Amino acid sequence: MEKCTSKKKGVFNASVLANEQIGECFYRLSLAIEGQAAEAFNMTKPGQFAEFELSNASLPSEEKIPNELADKALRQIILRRPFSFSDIEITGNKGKLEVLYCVLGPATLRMKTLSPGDKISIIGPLGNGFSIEREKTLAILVAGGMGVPPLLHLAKELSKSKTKTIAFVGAKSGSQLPCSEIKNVQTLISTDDGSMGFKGFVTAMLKEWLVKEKPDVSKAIIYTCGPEIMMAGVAKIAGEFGIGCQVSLERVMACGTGLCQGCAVKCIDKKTKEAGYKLCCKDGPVFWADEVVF
Amino acid sequence: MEKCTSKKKGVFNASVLANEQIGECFYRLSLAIEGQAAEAFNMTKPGQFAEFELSNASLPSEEKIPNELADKALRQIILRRPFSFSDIEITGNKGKLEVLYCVLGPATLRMKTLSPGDKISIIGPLGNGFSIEREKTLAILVAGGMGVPPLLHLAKELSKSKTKTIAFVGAKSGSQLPCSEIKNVQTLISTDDGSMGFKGFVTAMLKEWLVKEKPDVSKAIIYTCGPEIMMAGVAKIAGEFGIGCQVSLERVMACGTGLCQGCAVKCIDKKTKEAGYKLCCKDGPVFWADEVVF
Amino acid sequence: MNKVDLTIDFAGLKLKSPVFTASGTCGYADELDDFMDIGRLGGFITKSITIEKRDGNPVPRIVETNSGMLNAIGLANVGVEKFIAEKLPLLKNYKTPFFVNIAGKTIDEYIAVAEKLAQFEQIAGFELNISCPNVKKGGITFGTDPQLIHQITSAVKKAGGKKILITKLTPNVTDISITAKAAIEAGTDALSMINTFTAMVIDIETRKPVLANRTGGLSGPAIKPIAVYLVNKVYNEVAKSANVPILGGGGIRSTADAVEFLIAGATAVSIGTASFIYPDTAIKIIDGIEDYCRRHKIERVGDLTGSLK
Amino acid sequence: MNKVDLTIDFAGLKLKSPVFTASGTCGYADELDDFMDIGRLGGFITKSITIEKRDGNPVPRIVETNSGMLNAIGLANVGVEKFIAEKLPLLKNYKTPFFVNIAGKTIDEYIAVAEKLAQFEQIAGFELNISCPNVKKGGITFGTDPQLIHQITSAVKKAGGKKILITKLTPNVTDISITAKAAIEAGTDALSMINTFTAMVIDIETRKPVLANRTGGLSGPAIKPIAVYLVNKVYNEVAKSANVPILGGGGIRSTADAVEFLIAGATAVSIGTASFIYPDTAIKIIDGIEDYCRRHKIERVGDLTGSLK
Ligand SMILES: Cc1cc2nc3c(=O)[nH]c(=O)nc-3n(C[C@H](O)[C@H](O)[C@H](O)COP(=O)(O)OP(=O)(O)OC[C@H]3O[C@@H](n4cnc5c(N)ncnc54)[C@H](O)[C@@H]3O)c2cc1C
Ligand SMILES: Cc1cc2nc3c(=O)[nH]c(=O)nc-3n(C[C@H](O)[C@H](O)[C@H](O)COP(=O)(O)OP(=O)(O)OC[C@H]3O[C@@H](n4cnc5c(N)ncnc54)[C@H](O)[C@@H]3O)c2cc1C
Ligand SMILES: Cc1cc2nc3c(=O)[nH]c(=O)nc-3n(C[C@H](O)[C@H](O)[C@H](O)COP(=O)(O)O)c2cc1C
Ligand SMILES: Cc1cc2nc3c(=O)[nH]c(=O)nc-3n(C[C@H](O)[C@H](O)[C@H](O)COP(=O)(O)O)c2cc1C
Ligand code: FES
Ligand code: FES
Repeated sequence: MEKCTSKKKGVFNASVLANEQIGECFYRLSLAIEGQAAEAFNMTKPGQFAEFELSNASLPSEEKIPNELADKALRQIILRRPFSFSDIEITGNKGKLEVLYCVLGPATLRMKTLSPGDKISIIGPLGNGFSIEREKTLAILVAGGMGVPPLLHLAKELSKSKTKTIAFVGAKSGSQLPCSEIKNVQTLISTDDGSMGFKGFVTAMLKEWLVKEKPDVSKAIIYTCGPEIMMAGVAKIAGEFGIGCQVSLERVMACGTGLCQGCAVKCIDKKTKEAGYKLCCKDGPVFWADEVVF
Repeated sequence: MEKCTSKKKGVFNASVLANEQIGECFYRLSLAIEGQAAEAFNMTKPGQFAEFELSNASLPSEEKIPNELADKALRQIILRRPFSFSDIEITGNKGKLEVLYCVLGPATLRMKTLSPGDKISIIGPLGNGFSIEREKTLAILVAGGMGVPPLLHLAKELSKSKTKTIAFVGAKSGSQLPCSEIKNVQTLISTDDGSMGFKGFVTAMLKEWLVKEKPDVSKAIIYTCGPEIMMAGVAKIAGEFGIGCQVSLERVMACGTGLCQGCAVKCIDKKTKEAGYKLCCKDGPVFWADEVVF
Repeated sequence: MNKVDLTIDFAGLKLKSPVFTASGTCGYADELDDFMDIGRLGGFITKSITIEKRDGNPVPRIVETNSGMLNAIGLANVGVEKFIAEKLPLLKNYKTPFFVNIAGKTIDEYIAVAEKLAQFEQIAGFELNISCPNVKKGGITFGTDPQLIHQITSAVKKAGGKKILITKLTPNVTDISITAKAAIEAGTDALSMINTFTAMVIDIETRKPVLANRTGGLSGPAIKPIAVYLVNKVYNEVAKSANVPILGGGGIRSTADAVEFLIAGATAVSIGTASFIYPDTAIKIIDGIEDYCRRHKIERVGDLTGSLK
Repeated sequence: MNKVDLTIDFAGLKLKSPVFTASGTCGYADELDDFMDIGRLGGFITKSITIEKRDGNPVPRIVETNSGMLNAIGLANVGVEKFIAEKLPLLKNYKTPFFVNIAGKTIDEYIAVAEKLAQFEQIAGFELNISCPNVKKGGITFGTDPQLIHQITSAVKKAGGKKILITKLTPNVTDISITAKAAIEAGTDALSMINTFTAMVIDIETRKPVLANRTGGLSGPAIKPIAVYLVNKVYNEVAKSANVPILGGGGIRSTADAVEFLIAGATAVSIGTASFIYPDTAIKIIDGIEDYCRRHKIERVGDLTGSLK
């Protein structure tokens, strides 16, 4: 995969422009950066990420914490949290970063209380993003639930090229999606409960489409992000159809910067055929599906 | 000392009405309480206190944390913090609590970021406050720096009785005081640097005044709150002149509710003359000066 | 599922719930009573009682640390005679099994306290504090030496007559299963684990330890993952096969924390430092455990004990 | 006061500053290099190197706890041969004394690694990891047994030729002064303390340990007060009189934390978990220590060591 790590990663301050709920599950955080930070994030590829320091933000007040997160909210966090971006816009020495996030635990509960003007520390850009393969004419995006955000960013980048893009987006139900379609992209939605679009898994919808539409697989590429089990399914389908596939994996990360070796991903060395660990934060989070041992 | 512990102490929510800096050192936090909380705090005596849960509030952003507190700010706090009140107003089932505080460490840094509408948990009212001795006709308040707040509350209570009140207030410099006079009370200020009022320690000013004014000591009483060394000085003067004296002590408190035994105050048992420990949170924070071993 | 059975069998005692308050963190019951119905507790453990009255250490006795605190109270207590005269009668007002935590400088002192208290019906049992790091003699030394543990445990068991004996272990040892085994072989009815870790905070401006006692015991959420590990280790290596229940604790603040200890192998849990922050923590956790069991279709809370997969 | 002398004498080595990065928390230097000038460090300690390549444990290898984290990386490393071939040449680019942390399953494995590395000039010395709680054999067992410590320390010291040997102690022992003494008597040049505490986090929904390895090592601010106490204890009881420097660490995030360790008796400090949060922590602390010394009119940072009143 083409190396797309920026050399200029660093520890930067970002200030909150907006933070609002969109849909049932997602929140959108917009951050302003400037100077060196803007420079560093200028060439960020979709799928790259940053590590957010959220431990100093306040918790929502008791009644605003969902019951199932009440005990988790008590944990005093010290580690940063990784987030990819749904959009990045840099103009000159100023920039805007956009994160779509779900509230799952102590860090994201704190993220929720950030308000305009607040400052947070981020480290980035980190990792290797999706590599846009110029020779492919059809990009198939497959997103599941929390995996949507980086694919929005990717869709935007793809829209600048001539690649035709189609997006398959799955969720438990329609209300859990951050958007009902991806801008400028033909979007097919599937929901587990059938409340929107195709009823069933996004992988089933993808397979059905491939069988029916018979795209030229040599010219197609799949980009996917979502729950690991879904991506494993997508990878399998990609293998069956002989389509190249990039997966954006998630691991619990202590550092995000290659220091701790916590974020191991079992991979097969394509040359030696031996299995071994790569690091999600440094070698990924985007991998070629056929090197990953799911 | 007359028992003035409220029976109805409890864990209550309070919501922030206002939080603003006053002078160089002090901030004023106003809290609204209602229902059971208002009932519980209705009979609160000046000098009683509450334990504030501040661990969930956010830290100020980096550039707003004074250099000397930067390392302290990193500590992840779990314990509550004790604060007395500068004023309490209860009307019906609603009430307003006012705290004057100085920013010294991780908890008060977090206190500073509270903004209107935020909710915090408080436990109170706790301890025994100043006991207003009805037969005394002259109340002498002696406050040092951070000890001013509860004496403001006391002054207000005293103003409801016929007791004549005079206040001696000391600080390092004039700008470090939360107010230049106590409402409706003759206020004499001393500053270490002479930037306001008497130049020197408040104890020196007190002694000078007692020598000069020769009040009827049998009808006078001293109430004091401030650094322990200052209060030890006040207690000594009170002893020399034969004036009854109540001191409001401070101890590091883990609980504030008599559970941990952390807040020991060495006292002489007036009957047995034996020294032993009392608890600042439960038996105090206000003690008769002549029982305390400074 | 309608009702969850929250009662537990604790060394032959049938207790209302699997939640205790920890020694030294809940006064003599009246302080906590203002905030909750202590009658719902599985057990209430008193502050350590010694043969003579102890004033305790000078202040500061407390210092906060990251997600924890050190204490060096120094076993401040009224002494066993005054305890019997003044505190014991009050305990009658509560429908809670009381466990008196015993400490001492010599084995004889332990025995003397146990003997004096053995006759009182209000007392359900004893917790043997051989692990307090804040007194100069005894305490920590007893708790790290398997032979001494054996000696003191069997002596106090005998002195206590029919009372349940819970031996409280210190984590400051290389292999806690060895000390646990010593207590079990000496006839303890239950194990309590863990007491605090010896620790120190230095004031860098004065270059002195913050605590007057120089060192103190670290408690609170900071130590929880170590405590869970140790409970699981002792459960697997000795307690389960010996059928000796574990009272687990160290850093519990929430229902989730308590359930971790139960799954790891504890039959009941103790709430210490958390009561300083929310005095009604123990009760909230009893309710929380009930909810958890219901949600997971666990009929008896005892079924959770040692259910780690 | 104009200039603070930040250099230290560390077992005969003159080091630029009293701040090291801790093993396993700073990759192989290049990752950290993006964030700071690692040339200013007193020393850089590599991840543990073993004779054979090790893949490490399955994921999750990491779980956060209150003010801390558990790790069970499982000594993932490229193996000594590949380390020599691929990583060692890179170290030449840095003007930092490198210490290679050595681990193994048998004493012979330790010796083999030390022998292979002894010849390389780029290496200032070794850190002997006899205390990693995340491998099944060796590791923790070595570190708790004074006799084994003696054996392995003297063997590696010999195998390492003239290289400085730092022995890294585990806190999971009853009396760390005894293990410290064993290492000193066996000829170690310095002590490193402390490694992590064995601990466990349980997922109460699945009732399984969160870590694939079940247990992990607790690091971070949560353990700091215990580490400070242990450093002070070893300094007073053995290291000071033996004139053996201590590399102190465990939970250091700020200058104040680092200064606590120096006052307690450490000659230098190591920064581990904190680098995950701010990768440039070590450098900020070097600057901070300089400020602290200037403010307190301390001319040589070495004067702070063991200055606890
Ligand atoms: C490279 C990368 C990019 C990411 N980008 C995004 C993003 O754009 N938007 C976003 O919302 N999140 C993203 N995440 C996930 C995000 O980092 C976590 O949601 C966050 O760390 C949760 O922190 P917390 O303290 O709130 O919850 P934690 O307590 O850390 O986690 C809460 C619970 O959720 C589980 N959990 C954690 N992450 C996930 C997950 N992804 N899916 C399901 N369960 C999970 C944990 O195992 C735990 O049980 C990304 C993660 C990685 C590695
Ligand atoms: C009964 C009682 C009533 C109180 N009322 C008030 C009040 O009305 N207003 C107010 O501002 N504070 C009051 N305090 C003090 C207040 O509790 C502390 O300032 C607070 O706990 C500091 O918390 P922190 O985390 O910000 O700082 P910490 O880190 O806990 O303390 C910071 C530093 O300040 C020192 N310190 C703590 N308290 C004091 C103090 N009082 N004077 C000087 N140094 C101190 C500590 O030793 C430490 O070095 C009261 C304390 C008690 C016991
Ligand atoms: C302030 C304080 C006082 C304590 N006193 C005693 C005591 O007298 N006897 C005893 O056996 N344990 C004592 N302990 C230890 C607790 O009972 C408990 O074992 C320990 O704090 C760990 O639990 P926690 O983290 O929930 O507090 C004390 C703990 C604290 C914090
Ligand atoms: C992710 C991680 C990996 C570690 N790997 C090693 C290792 O390979 N060898 C070793 O001796 N110590 C290892 N340690 C222990 C650290 O070097 C250090 O002793 C410990 O984390 C305590 O310091 P801290 O609290 O500053 O992190 C590791 C610690 C962490 C957090
Ligand atoms: S998260 Fe630390 S190496 Fe990847
Ligand atoms: S602060 Fe706990 S007893 Fe007073």
